[in-house]
Amino acid sequence: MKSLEPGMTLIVKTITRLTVGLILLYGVYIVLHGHLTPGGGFAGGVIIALSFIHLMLAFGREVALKKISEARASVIENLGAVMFLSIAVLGFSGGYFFFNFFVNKGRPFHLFSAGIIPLCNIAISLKVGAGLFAIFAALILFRSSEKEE
Amino acid sequence: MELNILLLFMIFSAIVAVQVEDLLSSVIAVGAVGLGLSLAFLVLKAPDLAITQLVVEILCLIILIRATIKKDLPFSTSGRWVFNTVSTLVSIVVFLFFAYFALRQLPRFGAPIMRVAEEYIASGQEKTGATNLVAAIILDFRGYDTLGEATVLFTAVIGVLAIIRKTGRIKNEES
Amino acid sequence: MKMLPFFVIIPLGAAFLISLLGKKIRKSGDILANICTLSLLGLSLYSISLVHIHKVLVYKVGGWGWVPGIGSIGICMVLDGLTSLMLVTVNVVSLLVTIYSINYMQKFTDKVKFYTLFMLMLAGMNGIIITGDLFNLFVFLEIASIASYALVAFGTEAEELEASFKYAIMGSVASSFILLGIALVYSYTSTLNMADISLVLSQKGSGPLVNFIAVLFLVGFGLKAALVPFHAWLPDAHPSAPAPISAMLSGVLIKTLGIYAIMRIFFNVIGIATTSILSIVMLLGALSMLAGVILALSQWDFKRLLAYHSISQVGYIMLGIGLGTPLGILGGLFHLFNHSVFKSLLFLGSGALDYTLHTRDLRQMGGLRERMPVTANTNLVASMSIAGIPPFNGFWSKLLIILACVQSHIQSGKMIYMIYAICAITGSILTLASFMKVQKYAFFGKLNEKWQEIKEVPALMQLSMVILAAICVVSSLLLIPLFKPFLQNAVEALLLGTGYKDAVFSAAK
Amino acid sequence: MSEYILCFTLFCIGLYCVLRKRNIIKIIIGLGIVEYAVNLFFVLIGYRLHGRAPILAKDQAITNMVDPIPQALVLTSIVIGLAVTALIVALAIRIYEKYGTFDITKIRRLRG
Repeated sequence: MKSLEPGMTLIVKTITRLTVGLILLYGVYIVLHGHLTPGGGFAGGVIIALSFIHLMLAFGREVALKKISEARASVIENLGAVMFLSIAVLGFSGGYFFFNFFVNKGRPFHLFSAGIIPLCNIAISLKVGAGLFAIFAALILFRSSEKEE
Repeated sequence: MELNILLLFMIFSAIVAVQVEDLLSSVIAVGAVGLGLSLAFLVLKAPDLAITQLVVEILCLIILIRATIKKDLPFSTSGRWVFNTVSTLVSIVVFLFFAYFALRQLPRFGAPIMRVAEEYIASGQEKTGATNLVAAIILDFRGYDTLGEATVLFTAVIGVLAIIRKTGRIKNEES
Repeated sequence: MKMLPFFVIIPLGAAFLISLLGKKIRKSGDILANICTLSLLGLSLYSISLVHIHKVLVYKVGGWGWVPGIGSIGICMVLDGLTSLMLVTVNVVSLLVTIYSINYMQKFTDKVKFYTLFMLMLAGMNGIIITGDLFNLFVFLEIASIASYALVAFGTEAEELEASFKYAIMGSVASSFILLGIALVYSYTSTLNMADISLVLSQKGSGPLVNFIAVLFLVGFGLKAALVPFHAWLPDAHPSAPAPISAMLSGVLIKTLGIYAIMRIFFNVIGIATTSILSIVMLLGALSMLAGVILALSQWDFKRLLAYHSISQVGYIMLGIGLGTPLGILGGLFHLFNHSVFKSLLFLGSGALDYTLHTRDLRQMGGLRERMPVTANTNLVASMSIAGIPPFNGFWSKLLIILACVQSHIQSGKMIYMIYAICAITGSILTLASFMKVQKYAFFGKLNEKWQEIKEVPALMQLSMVILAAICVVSSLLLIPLFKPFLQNAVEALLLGTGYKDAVFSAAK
Repeated sequence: MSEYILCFTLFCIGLYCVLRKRNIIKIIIGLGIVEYAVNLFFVLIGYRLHGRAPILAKDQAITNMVDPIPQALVLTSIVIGLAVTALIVALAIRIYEKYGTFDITKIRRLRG
C-alpha cells in the first residue's frame, strides 16, 4: 500500500525540488532557440511536460495538479492550437495560407528573427506541453481511482 | 562502422524486448532500443531528432511502465504455435528477400539525390530567416504538415480523455 | 482558388472552438458543428463549378511554388474532378450525420468531445482529399485514423474498447507500411510532391523498387479500406461505434483513406503502366465482393450485417476501378457515391432502431413498420438501393460495373472478366437475399409485444434519414447528360493517368 | 546497403511481435519497434557520408550538409508515433479494467 502515500522518499523530493526548475528552464530555452539551434517546439514542449510529470511522480498528483489542473491544461492546449491555426490563417494577409508574413525577417543568428517560426514554436510548445500533461494526468488519475475501488 | 554496431545493438535489444517474459524487463529493453535510436540519430547528424527522440522515449517509458507495473501475467501459447510461428517467419523472410532487390535500386547509402534539399540548403536561410534548416522546413516550407502534426497530438489528447471517461452511455432504466 | 485551404481550416477551427467553448456554452457544439458542415457542403458544391471551368486548380500553401528544374519546394493543394466528387460525397454525408447526431448523441456523455473528434476526423478526410503532397496525405490520414480509433471506443463498453484496440493496431501497422513506402519513394525520387514524383518515376522507369513500393502502398491502403485479406478489423470496429460514426466510417472513411488514396497513387502517381497491380486490385475486389456478402448472410446483429456488406460493396468499387476502362471507372465512382449515401442511411436507420429499442438483434424485432413508418420506409429505400432494384441508384452503378466487365471481356477476350461479371451478379443476388431477411425480420410481420409502447425517433433524425433516402432516388439522375459532368470530370481525372502531372504543372503556372 | 538491411530486419522483428504475441503490452512494444525502424530508415536515406548537421553556423561555408527533409518528416512521424502510443495505452488500461487481463486470447467477447 506504499503507492497510496503521496509521492516518494525525502531524497527524491529534495532532488526534484532542485532540478525541476532547471528542467523547465531548459525546456523554455529549447523552445525559444528552436530556429537557431537543435530542438524546437516539440522537443521543448515535451521537456516542459516532463518537468510537471517529474513533479507529479515525486510529490504525488495533488501537488502537481495544484500547480496546473487538468482542465486548465486542456484549455491551454486549446489556446495553443488556436494560436497556431490563427498564425497560419494570418498568412492570408500576405496572400497565402501559412505565408511567412513578416516582411523584415530580422538578422540571422539572433533570437528575434525568422518571422513566424519562433511564434509557431511557442504555440506548439504550449500545445504539446499542456496536451501531454493532460494525457498523463488522465492516465494516472484513472489508475488511482481504479485502486480505490 | 559505429552505425552498424548501433544497429546490431538495437536489433539485439529488440529481440530481448520481444522474447523476454517479464513485462517490465521488456519495456526497459524497448527503452534501450529507443536510446540506441537516439544515438543513431546523433551519428547520422540529426541533432534535432536526437533530442526529440530522447525526450519522447522517456515519456513513452513512463507511460508504459505506469501501464504495466504490477500487472504481470503468465504467457499463454495457443495450440498451433509452431505452425503459426513458422509461417510468420517464412513470410518475413520472403518480405526481406524482395526488399533486398528493391533496396539495391536505391541511391547508395551516404549519397542521397537531394534535389529539393539543395534548394533548401542554398536559400533556406535567406528565404525564412532561420538558421536551423530543419526548423525552417517544418515551420515554414512545410508548415502545413506541422499544423497536421500538432492536430494529431490534439486528437490523441481528446481521444485519450474521451476513452478514459468512466461512463460512456447515459443509462436508461431498462437497457 | 483562395477557398481551397478552407476545406481544412473550417473543420479544424470548428474542432478547436467546440473544444474550447463547448463546456461553457450549452448547445454551442451542436450549432458550431452544423454550421461547419453546412458551409463545407456549400464550398464543395461550389468546387464542382470551379472544376467545370478550370479543370485543375493548384493552391500553393505558404506561397512556395515550383522552382524551375527542381520541383515544388512547398506543399500544394490540388483540386480536380476526382477531388470535387470526393469532397461532395464526404460533406453531404457529414452534414446529414451531424444533423442526426444532435438527438442521437444525447444517449452518450460528453457530447463536446464527440463533436471535437468528429470535426477532426472530417478535417483529416478533407485534408487527404485536397492535398497534392504524399507526406501531407499521410499526416492527414493519421488525423482521421486516430480520431476514428477514439470514436469507435466512444461508448467505453468492453466490446467497443476491444474492437477499437484491434482497429488501432491494424491501422497503425497499415500506417507504418505506408510511411515505409513514402520513405522509399522519397529516396528514389528526392521529392514528395505527387506531380514531381510522377515526373521522376516516368523518367526513371519501373523496376523491382517501384513494384515493391506499389505492394507496400497496396497493403497499407488495403488495410485501411478493408479489402478481403485485410478485413478482420472492420466487422468489429464499425458496429461498435455510435451509429452516426458507423455511418461515417462505412460511408466515407474507408473510401477516403483506402480507395481514394489507392486511386490517386496508382492511377495518377505511379501510373497505370503496372497493370499487374490493377489485376491484383480487381482480384481483391472480387474476393471482397463475395466473401463480404457470404459472411453477412449468417449475421443476426443488424449493424454487424451492415458492416460485412460494406466489405462487399467496397469490392464492387474496386472491381469497377480496377478494370481501368472509362465505363468501369464511371461505374466504380458512381457506386462509391451511391454506397456512401445508402450505407450511411442504413447505419442511421439501424441507429434509429437502437435508439428506441436498445437492441440490434434482428430476431427480437418485427413489425416495426406500424410504429416507426419513417424509419421503415427510408430503410426499405436503402435496402432496395444496396440490393440493386431498378429505379434506385444502386442498380445503375452495379449495372455499369457489370456491363464494363462484359465489355472488357469482349474487347480482350479474356475469360477472367466474364467470371468477374458473374461474381458481381451473384454478389448482388446474395445481397438482395440478405436484405430481404432484414426487412422480413425487422419491419414486416407481427409486432413483438415488448415494443407496443415505442414511438418514432425525433424529427431531426427523421429529417436526415428522409433527405438521404431522397438522394438515393434522385442520384440516379447523375447519369443524364445535364448532371453527368460531375461524374465525368472525376472519370477524366483518373483516365488522365500520369498526365496528371502535366495538368498540375500547367495549372500551377 | 548493410544499414538498410539491418533496419529492415528491425522492422520485421517489430512486425513479428505485433503479429505473433498474445499480450497487449507486447503488441504495443512491437508497434513501437516498427515505428523506430521506419523513422531510422527515413533518416538513413537522407544521410550523406561525412556530412554536417543541417544547421548553419556563423562564418562557415555551406558544404556537404545531410538532407534536412527526412529529418523534418521524421520529427512529424515521431510525434505521430507518440500520439498513437498514448491512445493505445489508454485503450489497454481500459481493457485491463474491464477484463482483468492483458492476454488477448482471453479477450474474445466479439465473434470474428
